[in-house]
Amino acid sequence: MNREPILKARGLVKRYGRVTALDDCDFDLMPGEILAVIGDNGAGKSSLIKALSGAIAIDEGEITLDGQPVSFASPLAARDAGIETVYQTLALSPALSIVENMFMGREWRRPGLAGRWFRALDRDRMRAFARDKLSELGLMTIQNIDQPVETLSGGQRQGVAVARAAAFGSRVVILDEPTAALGVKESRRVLELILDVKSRGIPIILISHNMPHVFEVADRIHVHRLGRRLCVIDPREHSMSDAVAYMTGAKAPH
Amino acid sequence: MNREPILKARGLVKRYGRVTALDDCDFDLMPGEILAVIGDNGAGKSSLIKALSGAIAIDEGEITLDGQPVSFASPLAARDAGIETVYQTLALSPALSIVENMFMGREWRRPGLAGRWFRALDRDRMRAFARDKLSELGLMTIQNIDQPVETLSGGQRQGVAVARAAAFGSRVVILDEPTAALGVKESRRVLELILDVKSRGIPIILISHNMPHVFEVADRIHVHRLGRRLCVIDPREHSMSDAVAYMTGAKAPH
Amino acid sequence: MTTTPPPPPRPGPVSGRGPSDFETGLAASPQGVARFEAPRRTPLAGIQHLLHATPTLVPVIVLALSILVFGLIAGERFFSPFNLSLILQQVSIIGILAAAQSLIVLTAGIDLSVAAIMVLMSVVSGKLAITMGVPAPLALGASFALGTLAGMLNGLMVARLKLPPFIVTLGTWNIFFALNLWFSGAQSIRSQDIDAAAPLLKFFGNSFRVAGANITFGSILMVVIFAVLWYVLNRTAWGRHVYAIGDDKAAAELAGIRTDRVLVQVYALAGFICAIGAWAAIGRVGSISPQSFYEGNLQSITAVVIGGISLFGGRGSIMGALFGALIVGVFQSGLRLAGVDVLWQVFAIGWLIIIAVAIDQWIRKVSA
Amino acid sequence: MTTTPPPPPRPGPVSGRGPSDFETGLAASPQGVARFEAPRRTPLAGIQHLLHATPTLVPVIVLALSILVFGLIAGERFFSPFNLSLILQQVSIIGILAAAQSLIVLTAGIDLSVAAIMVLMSVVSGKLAITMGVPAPLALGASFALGTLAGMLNGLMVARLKLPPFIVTLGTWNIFFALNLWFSGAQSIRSQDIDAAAPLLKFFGNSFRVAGANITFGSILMVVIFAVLWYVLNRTAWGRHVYAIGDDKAAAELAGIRTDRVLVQVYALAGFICAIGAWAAIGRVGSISPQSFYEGNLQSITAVVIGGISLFGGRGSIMGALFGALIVGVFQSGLRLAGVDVLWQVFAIGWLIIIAVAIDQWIRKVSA
Amino acid sequence: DAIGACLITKTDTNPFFVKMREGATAAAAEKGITLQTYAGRIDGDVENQIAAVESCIAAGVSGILITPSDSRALAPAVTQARAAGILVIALDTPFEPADTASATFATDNFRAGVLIGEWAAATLGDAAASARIATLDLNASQISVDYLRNQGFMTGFGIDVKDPTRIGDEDDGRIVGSDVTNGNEEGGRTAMENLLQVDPAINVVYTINEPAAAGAYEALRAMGRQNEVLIVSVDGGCPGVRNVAEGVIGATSMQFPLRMASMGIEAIAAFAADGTEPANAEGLDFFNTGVTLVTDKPVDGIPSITSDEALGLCWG
Ligand SMILES: Nc1ncnc2c1ncn2[C@@H]1O[C@H](COP(=O)(O)OP(=O)(O)OP(=O)(O)O)[C@@H](O)[C@H]1O
Ligand SMILES: Nc1ncnc2c1ncn2[C@@H]1O[C@H](COP(=O)(O)OP(=O)(O)OP(=O)(O)O)[C@@H](O)[C@H]1O
Ligand SMILES: [Mg+2]
Ligand SMILES: [Mg+2]
Repeated sequence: MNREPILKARGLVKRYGRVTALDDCDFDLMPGEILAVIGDNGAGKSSLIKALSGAIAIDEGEITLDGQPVSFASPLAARDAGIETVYQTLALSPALSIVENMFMGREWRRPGLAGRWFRALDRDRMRAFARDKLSELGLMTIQNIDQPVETLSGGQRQGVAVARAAAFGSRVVILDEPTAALGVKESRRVLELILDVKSRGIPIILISHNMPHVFEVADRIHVHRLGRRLCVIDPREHSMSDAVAYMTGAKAPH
Repeated sequence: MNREPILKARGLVKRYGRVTALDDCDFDLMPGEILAVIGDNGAGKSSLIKALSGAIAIDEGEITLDGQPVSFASPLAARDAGIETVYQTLALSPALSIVENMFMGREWRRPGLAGRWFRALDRDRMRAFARDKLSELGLMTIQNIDQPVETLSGGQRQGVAVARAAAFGSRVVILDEPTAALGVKESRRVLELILDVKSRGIPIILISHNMPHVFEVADRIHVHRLGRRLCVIDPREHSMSDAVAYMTGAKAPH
Repeated sequence: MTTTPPPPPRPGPVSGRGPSDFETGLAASPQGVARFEAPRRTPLAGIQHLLHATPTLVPVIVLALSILVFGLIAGERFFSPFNLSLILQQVSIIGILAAAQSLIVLTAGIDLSVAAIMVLMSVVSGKLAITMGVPAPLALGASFALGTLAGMLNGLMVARLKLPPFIVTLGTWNIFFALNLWFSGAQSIRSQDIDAAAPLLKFFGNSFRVAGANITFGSILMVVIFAVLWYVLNRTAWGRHVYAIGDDKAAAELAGIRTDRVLVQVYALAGFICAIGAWAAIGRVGSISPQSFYEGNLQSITAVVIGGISLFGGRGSIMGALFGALIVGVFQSGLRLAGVDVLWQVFAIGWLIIIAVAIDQWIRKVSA
Repeated sequence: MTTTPPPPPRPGPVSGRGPSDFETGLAASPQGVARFEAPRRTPLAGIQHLLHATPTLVPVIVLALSILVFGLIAGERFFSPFNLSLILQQVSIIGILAAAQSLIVLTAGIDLSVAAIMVLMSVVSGKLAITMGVPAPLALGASFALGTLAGMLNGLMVARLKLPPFIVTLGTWNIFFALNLWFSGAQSIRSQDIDAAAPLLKFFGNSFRVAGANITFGSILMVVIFAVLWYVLNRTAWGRHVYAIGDDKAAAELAGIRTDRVLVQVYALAGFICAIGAWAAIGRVGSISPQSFYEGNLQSITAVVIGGISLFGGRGSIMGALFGALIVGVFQSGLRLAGVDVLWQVFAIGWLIIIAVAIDQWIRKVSA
Repeated sequence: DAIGACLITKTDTNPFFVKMREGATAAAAEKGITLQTYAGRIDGDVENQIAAVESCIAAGVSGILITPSDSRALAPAVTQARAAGILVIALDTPFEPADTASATFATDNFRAGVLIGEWAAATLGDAAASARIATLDLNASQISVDYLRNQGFMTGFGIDVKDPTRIGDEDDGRIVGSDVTNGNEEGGRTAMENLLQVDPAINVVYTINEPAAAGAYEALRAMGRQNEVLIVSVDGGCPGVRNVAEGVIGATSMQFPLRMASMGIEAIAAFAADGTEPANAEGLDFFNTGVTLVTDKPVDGIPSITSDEALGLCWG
């Protein structure tokens, strides 16, 4: 573990009025790993990954990607740098179709005049790509790739969001509680997707309250408490009850 | 188990356009028990409890409470009959205070003229009652009982919703995925609340995707699949993997 | 600190009844809430915070400031008790409409038809009492009933047909406007004719003098309406339900509120208030004019908005609308006395709307 | 069916890496989606379903029906190519405003200032070209630039200051109206003067005849604007972003759309379209009147709403607004030719608004 | 085939136009002409009037009677109608230029103003030199009726009006100020109150029309000054005339919408019969349908009729 972190943050601070969501927080993500982030409700996990993905502006601190200092002004900037995020709220547009949601903000234009001058979308190519990606990730049950996202079940929506991140994330994929509202079967599917992404060499940040899931897939666990990183533990060396004790403040890490 | 069910439903049907959410569904809740309802995403669990609590109008079927046929036109009607529900979406008004939310729709008026003629609310009495109930249920961390619900954390909000149901539910308390977004500590607190309500002799319907939780607290488990009750199992006689296999259709119940 | 090792898991198919093993560590976890030291605040942020805690203060301060500024510009003429009471008198009708509008805006609706209902009802009571010779109390009673009905019509379409309030009231605005022209034949009823046949209709035009100020009954009526509504909205269950509906209708429904019924009641009450406003308007204008208050709908919304009531519903105090109406009145009177053209008055009101709401937004930006 | 017993759980502190034991049963679960037989439908529900699948059809059908009905009532005068082309001509300006309005409504906004921008811009180009002698193309260019700027002002306040569009544009409506009166001195510019100094300004008043119909360039302009906007909204990334923002702004933001920038662009584009509308309006009216189109704001909203574009944003086709404008035009023309009083025309439009939206709501009630 | 005619008024909310329509309808019935009537929704509603003209052309009528909402903006549509061989007669409000229409039957609004101005000055006598004058006008747009009446009043009163198409550019010290009323009672009252705040000593009030005058009177009465102020107005509606009788309004200039309408219909009938076009009054670019001063306190040198006589002639 003496490689350089691919994504690193030092001294992040984010305040919401009287609440300090991030309080001098550090963070490291190593290449190729699945890093789980666990912590109580309100510990600041979502704030942390929003800071990393450019969704909120931090008050203090610095972030480096592959050793280069970065400062993302928007989720788009982070995405252009190869960081894909599945937010807790999914960030899908309910009335738009699956394809449109997958390509939102990075649409492909047609080649030649139509694309260059008339900025026409290459809908066929996007459709084919989206279908490929969904199939690749085992989401075969979606029959119509043009159907609006609002007609999908909660599990299918999660699937689309994860598929989008998996398809386009070239450097880092971030998942914020991807299985919160999912059933046993659907959760399992998402975990498989995560392992699949990892097998393609892309590192993943996974936020979850589900300890068995975390201990199943994570390579390292970042324990978040009161807005900062309390410790990083290795799931093979610590028990779930240790992790829970750390994150709830019942026990101090050594 | 040859007592009469306190809440019974037979042949419930609920259609949403092309989707059949409830498809000739039966249901029984015995007095004093915790009944868990499990099933895939979209199996129709929420639809079932919405039908029982008057939140949706069923297309066919009948419901009896304590042997009496009932037909609730609104959640209020069900509530007046003593059925309290914590919906998946919580049903709290963010800008209103904790007390106001707890008493929403069943406010206490002042005694005498002020209450009878001017319909003045008895705010002191409601405040005292709400504080009592929250303390009783261990939600001591809420400092200001008049603070708007939107300033509470997700876990605290769940707590308020559960406290409301526990305080007022006289016949049945229904909880739809009360721990979905909660952390380990917060989930534990909610489970304790549930056991506390049960100890007061009030039967509870608990919907959850968390098998360990379900197997920990439930007396019986209603397995829901494709809009109907597949079977009811006893958690002491079946394993979690059986339950999962039944609800996902991997295995048929005997 | 030493930890007890978790109990060994029970074997196989029969699942454990009790917390999962990994939860044993929970017992010792602290039970308090997290606390952070408050960050140092700039003075500006401090003010922002103070105002955030008491949002109703904002329109009051804006009102006080604008009275002060115009007092300085336009001098003592502006400051005289008489002029201040005159402003009160001039805003009374729009104020009453704003009270009705507030109710609806609090439910996350909007009513483009308030002024149309009011004008129609003043024509109805006038026609009945003066042209048709119906006794004045009866004529007024009829106008109250019809006003309530008109509001209820809006409410039924909003609550039962689930149509957006903007559209419903855009439609009924046209409808009431047409009915008004048809029923009145576009004819005003003269002040003297009202005096002769039904002086009761001009009741709210009466006034008394206190320390140089000339207080009309209409001004008092406006204040009383706001006071009563404030009480109803803040001290009765029904009022809290109105807020709950504006806040999150689906949640209110699930919490056991008959949202549709309350909505219809809100619109009906607004219609009733408009009908009372119609009575007051007869007193204020002196005659009954089917052509007055054409812009009253938008003016009432302006007052509500300047008063800090959120168009998204559920937030703001009805008293804000009173102050909002007064702020507009003070502006108009002040600019008038300072000799500013009507043109630039319109211009100033435009900016006033935007700036007032921008300030409001800025204040609300702090989290509690 | 036999079940393999789950593997014994691993002991103590070191947690297992692999699925929990209870998930072993999953392997055999079916992978298809649930299917239910479709319930039998009443014919009415069948129609409802058909229309639900293709919502743009609704305004088209309403349009066809109203043409038919008025054709029957008002006879062949109504049906003549000349009259039909006349309707097209008459709705062209409100149609163009409705195109601008649609853009904004699709982002879940509303613009009360479109007509005010348009009138202001027609005055600007007229004043520049005729009174100040600026060459006509330059004067038009200036009005386009200023119109875009005016829209951008709205957009900046909506996007950057996060003010509700209703309030921003209520404010700027007043502001633009005042500027218009000030700049024009409330004076119309005469047709003859335009002909003499800058006939280019009246370009869109030109027309040609086809089979008895009299088609003005302005009508064609309107259709072209709608066609271009349809293409932009449906076939370019920017257009899909507009829909995404109206659908769920927060989600669009997180999905990587620069929502604020797109919003400002939408308002600026709307302002630009209003400026084009100003040019067309000069051709249509023949002269430049600072007092015209006072009700254009609400009329454009009416057209958008009748055309089935949701005021909550993100849903509906821009073509709906075109049909919406035409429906209103057909109604007005039909009622006029049938000899109905203006009064009752207003009355009828009021009901038209409500009924059109009620039908739309009814159709959307089916789930897909 | 019956002769067709159109009447297009500014609005149908104003009793003036309502009366005009009644007159036209009666005259048309008498002459066997089929009459279609149109109106804008609010004052200044140019586009609806254009649409109405177009509908009339499409309907193939012989003549159009129109009160233009904007005397310049409607010119092109009217020119088009005349090109189609239709007789277009402007009622009440002249076009600019007036020969846009075939003929104009109108009140001389400037003259109407002059009459009440002269009457007010004569009534005040020597006090006119120190009068405190308020003018209550229509709206911020200053359309032609608005400035013609206002500037006529000032001219009659003996004030230098500077630009005769501009209200408010006068520098005569006797003028306290002006405010807008939208021509209705509510606006009249508020405007009067505002101006009284500027100068409580106001003793002459010009009003754009009688509803505004009624509103102004209420404001004055509320302040107990109704007997010290001279209110003059223009219109001649029956409520206004009754207000003259009761001393609310000192004098008003009466106009004759019924006459305008019936004369218009007659002209169309004549045109349809043999193509004769009506001729304007000599020295004017319109056919003056007359204004008459109505007052119960006549002054020498200004012909007037009493309110009693006027009640027989009034409209609305
Ligand atoms: N937009 C916001 N405005 C104000 N406070 C906020 C905002 N977003 C987050 N917070 C506060 O910041 C703190 C951290 O929130 P955050 O969402 O990061 O927690 P979390 O660890 O993701 O919790 P959870 O597990 O419940 O998702 C909380 O106290 C929360 O109330
Ligand atoms: N208001 C609605 N309109 C249309 N379809 C609906 C509606 N509510 C539920 N459904 C559909 O009915 C089916 C059952 O939904 P329900 O919410 O009852 O499932 P659930 O078992 O509670 O799922 P979850 O575990 O995800 O909460 C789903 O297919 C869902 O899409
Ligand atoms: Mg979170
Ligand atoms: Mg559910």
